[in-house]
Amino acid sequence: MHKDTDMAGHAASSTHHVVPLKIYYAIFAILMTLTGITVAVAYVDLGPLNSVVALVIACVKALLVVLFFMHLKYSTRLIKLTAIAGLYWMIILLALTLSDYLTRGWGTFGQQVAVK
Amino acid sequence: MHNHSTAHPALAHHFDSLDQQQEAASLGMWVFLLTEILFFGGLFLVYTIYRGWYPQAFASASHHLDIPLGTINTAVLIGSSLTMAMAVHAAQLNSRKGIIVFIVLTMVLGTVFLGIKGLEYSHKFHEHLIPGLHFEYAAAPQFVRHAQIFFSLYFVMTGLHAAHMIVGMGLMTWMLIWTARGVIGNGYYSPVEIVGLYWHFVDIVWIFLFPLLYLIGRHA
Amino acid sequence: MATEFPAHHYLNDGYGIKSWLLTRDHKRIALLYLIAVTFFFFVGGAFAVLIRLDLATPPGDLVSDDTYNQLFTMHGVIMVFFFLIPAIPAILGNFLVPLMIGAKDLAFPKLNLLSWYIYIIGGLMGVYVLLTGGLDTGWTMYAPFSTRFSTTRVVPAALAIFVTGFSSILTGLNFIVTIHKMRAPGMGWFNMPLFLWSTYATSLINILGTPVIAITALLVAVERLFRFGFFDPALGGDPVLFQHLFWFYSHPAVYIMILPAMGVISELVAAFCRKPVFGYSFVAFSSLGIAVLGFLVWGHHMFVAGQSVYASLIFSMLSFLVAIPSAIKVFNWTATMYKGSVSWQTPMLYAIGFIGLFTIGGLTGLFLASIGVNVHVTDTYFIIAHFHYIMVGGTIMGYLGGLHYWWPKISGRLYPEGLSKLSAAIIFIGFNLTFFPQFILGYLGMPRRYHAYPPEFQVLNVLSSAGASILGVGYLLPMFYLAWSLRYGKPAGANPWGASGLEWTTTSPPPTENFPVTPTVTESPYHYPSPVVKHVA
Amino acid sequence: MFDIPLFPERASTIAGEVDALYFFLVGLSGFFALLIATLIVAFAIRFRRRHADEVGAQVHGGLLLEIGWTVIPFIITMVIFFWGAKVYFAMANPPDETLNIYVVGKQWMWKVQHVTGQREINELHVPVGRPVRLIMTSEDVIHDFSIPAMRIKADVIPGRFVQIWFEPTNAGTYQIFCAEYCGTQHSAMIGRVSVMEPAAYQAWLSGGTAEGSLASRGEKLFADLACNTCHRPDARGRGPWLAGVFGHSVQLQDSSVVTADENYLRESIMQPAAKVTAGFQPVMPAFQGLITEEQLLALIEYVKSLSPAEQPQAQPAGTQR
Repeated sequence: MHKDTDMAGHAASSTHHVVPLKIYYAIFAILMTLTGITVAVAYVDLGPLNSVVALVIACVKALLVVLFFMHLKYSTRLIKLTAIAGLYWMIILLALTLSDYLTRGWGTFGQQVAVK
Repeated sequence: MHNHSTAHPALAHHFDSLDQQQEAASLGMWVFLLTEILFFGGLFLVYTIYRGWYPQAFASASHHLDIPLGTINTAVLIGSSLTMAMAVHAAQLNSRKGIIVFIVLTMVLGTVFLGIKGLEYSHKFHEHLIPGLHFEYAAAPQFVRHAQIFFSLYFVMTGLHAAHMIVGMGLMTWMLIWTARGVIGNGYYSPVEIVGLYWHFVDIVWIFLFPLLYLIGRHA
Repeated sequence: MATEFPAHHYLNDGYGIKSWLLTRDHKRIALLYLIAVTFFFFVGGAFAVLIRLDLATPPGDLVSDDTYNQLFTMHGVIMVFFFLIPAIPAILGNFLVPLMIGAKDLAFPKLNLLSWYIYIIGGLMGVYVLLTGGLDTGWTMYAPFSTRFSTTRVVPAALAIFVTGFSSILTGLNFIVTIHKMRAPGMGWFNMPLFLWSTYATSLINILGTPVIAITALLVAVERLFRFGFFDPALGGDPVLFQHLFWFYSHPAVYIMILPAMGVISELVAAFCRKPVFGYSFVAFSSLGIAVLGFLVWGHHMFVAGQSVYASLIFSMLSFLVAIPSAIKVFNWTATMYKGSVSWQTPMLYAIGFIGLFTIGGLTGLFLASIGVNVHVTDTYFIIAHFHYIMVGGTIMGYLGGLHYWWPKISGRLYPEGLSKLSAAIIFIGFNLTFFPQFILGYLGMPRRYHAYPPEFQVLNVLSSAGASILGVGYLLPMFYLAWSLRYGKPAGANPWGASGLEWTTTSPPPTENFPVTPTVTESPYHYPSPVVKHVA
Repeated sequence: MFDIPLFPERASTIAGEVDALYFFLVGLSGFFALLIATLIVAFAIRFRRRHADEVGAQVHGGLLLEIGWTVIPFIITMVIFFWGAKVYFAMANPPDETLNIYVVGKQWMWKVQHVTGQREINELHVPVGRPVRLIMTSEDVIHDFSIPAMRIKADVIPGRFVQIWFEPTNAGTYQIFCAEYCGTQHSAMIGRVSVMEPAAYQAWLSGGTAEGSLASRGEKLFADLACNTCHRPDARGRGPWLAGVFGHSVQLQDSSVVTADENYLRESIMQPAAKVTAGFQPVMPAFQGLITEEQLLALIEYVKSLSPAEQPQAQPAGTQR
């Protein structure tokens, strides 16, 4: 008895989708493997890439949890949009604050003292 | 699936159908998680800034965290996410027994995680690594000040994470009671589903905390 | 001819104290908020009066400097967190969102009641702070003053803000889910009253911004209690980081305060011109635009705070962009009046006052977005004047306008028209007299939060103080005549204004379930002549 | 009594530029505020409701108008943005040659330290016509050094230096305010700038001080604190020799490069481990909490005074050795 123009429709509603247990087991196995990899890779010297690799692996793991354990893959557009909004605002918070921190060292305009 | 003309016992008076009610609950939890993302987002921002300012102190301080314990905890928490997903699965299939078994399993794993976390905290206490309180950092005295920032973040981030887990386990206890009483079942399972969403979110927070806190500069 | 009071309505559906304190009816919860928020409004207002009295003389003879610092701090904390942020959403929003979309209640009625209790707990913590030593950090609580130097009750105050934040988060969450999931048949997004668009946009800010202030307040409390280093430079922290986190919420919070008022004004202008709002979709999307852009501009509070000059430039440019959706709204309201049937009833007077004062507030925002001028006027009375034009000239005008407009719906009775017009006029005059001189003081350089000031600023300060006392009278009047009307006002009937909108199709006051049968919507919310009951008087 | 100031004095080169933009904004705001006010009042009268059942014209909108009042404000705001940015550019960029003066804020006073050795409290003497650069820090909380007549202002932050500059154009005295709330006596943290004609300023300078220049005080401190046992010109020093460091780039242990400005020198004294010069060990003790802000200023000024070609010697007036 309600209308929601921004929903894909009830057929895709998360409340009805039953994910086969096999998929859960597979995701669990991948998550454990990635945990192992992230620990192992920490001991390899990749220079500044260490942090990048650790974060990429963490993002992949988080994505797997969100898509499968949290059923986002099977959810409505509205819920997908909600999840993306969280990511987007988090990026705003980080990016605009970093726009201050990353440029503080630049000094004032053209004030950078001549190098050498 | 549901017959709209005979009201389901779990249907609240202001909803037209159980579908509408369950969708509202699920959307409500996602919106709440949106809030949680920004809540932890503030902490991750503070972390990012100071790690950028004091990379060596952070790497040095990170060496005082216990990787085996952290790794075990990561595995335990991911395992609890699996059992939580299976509890929701059981709920979808209207298996009360399944709900109870898997929620209890999830709570056991959650308790193991908190136990290990408590063990780590007590190690830090004995190693004088609590900032602001007899903090000692003889290994690399030049980092004593900035290592305290690391440990401040460590305790606040993991502490708030643990607090979320305790809340989650409280909610699960509630789910057990509701399931035992028969409130949940017969096609009504959105409380279990949204508690599951919350628990998985808490798991995701840890997935980021683990590498950011435990695994800095380990190759050095 | 005489309008009958309905036999059954939400107000007489149970009389005991329990029927109120345990109610899940959104309309009763709205009234619970009305009582609590009004209490805090007058507490905050009393502080404002004391501040202005003290500033009537250059040395500030009324109170000591410590007391003065506590007065402006508590004025700010109470007005921002306990009045402006909850006022329109929690009172009018709670009352109207289900009525306007044709629902029986909000999606989560128990959560709604919980929000009110959280608000009350936060408020009691605020009162506790007041009674046990106060707070002198300014509502901004800048570190390291708040985390180390202040000798007042910073930790309970920070926790009060932390707790109260969850009240607005949960209210916002409730509105978002309700608007998505509970609309009556036929009520598409573009059949929604504009008040709902602005409430939706406000709720977005609430759920996205409030958690950041919550964690920031928590970090302040932790740093102060345990000497954990986050913001204090003595511990290796950066006080500017606190400001980033603080303003990430607190700038959008300005839009939490003004957006609902803008929604109210859209309703008032339409109802009292009996005309659809000009450019409906532009007004609707400008609300969302403000909510989204509002998150990108917080750095304009920090142009002199030691932020990088490059970041300042970025924030300055983004700040100008927010001016555009605000301008769109003002122009569309004005255009709505063209060829309308403009009534001069009290709510419309507030709407006209709002448009004028908000225009000034918005235009002076351009001064602040522009870095070259901002450096000179920031931290002066120019800022004070600017944001009071938005908060008082905007939000409170919108709030009072909305309260008068929906009062017949809320109470079922009419308020005295003559007295209400008089108080609207007093408020308008008192407001301008209070705050316009402060623009001049600000450009002269008088810093904000000064207990004592150089004698050459006295004349302008006296004008401002005189205005404040007029404004105070203007705010007291409605409280009395609205209370009076509860008993003695004429029964209003379902639709005393001849307005359109679902809320006017049900009785005044509405029944507990809002509508006898779930309405089906077939028309835009601003269809005139109103398809519903005609004006009866 | 009727001598009410409505506009601030204008005493620096930048003040005119700020005021020009301000007047433009006042004009613009006046125009739009009057436009809106006139329209709403005129519509309210012209289209007032004449009988109870009257309704307005059912007009829904006009795309051209909407585009118009979206695009025109956008253009106007971008003009203001670029104008404001231009003024700010001038404000943030001190000229190459400036008279440098150190300012330390503390609850609730301004301590001014001239390079030539003079110290003042809540007073600042500067000459007309010479760009002045204030290098400022705070001992406790955040303060804000504001001179309305010069149209400049900056938060003074503990733990680092911030700078502002201005070039006074008129002799006279002007208000200094603390513009960032800093506690009990915030409103008492005020002072005066005395802008003096160059001759008068020279006379004031020669009033002199017994302690010698700031750099010479720094040199003495450099020896007292035994800095010179490690920071020495010969190869036996465990720390880098500091002559000519200031204003140049320094290579760090992690092979990044920083510019040795005042903030870098401050950090390297207070928290030496934060940025260690390549080729040296992090053996220097942290002086955080051991020296005052004023001693720190003296040390920095001494390091700045060391020019690369010369042997250690305090620059302008190295009298005490």
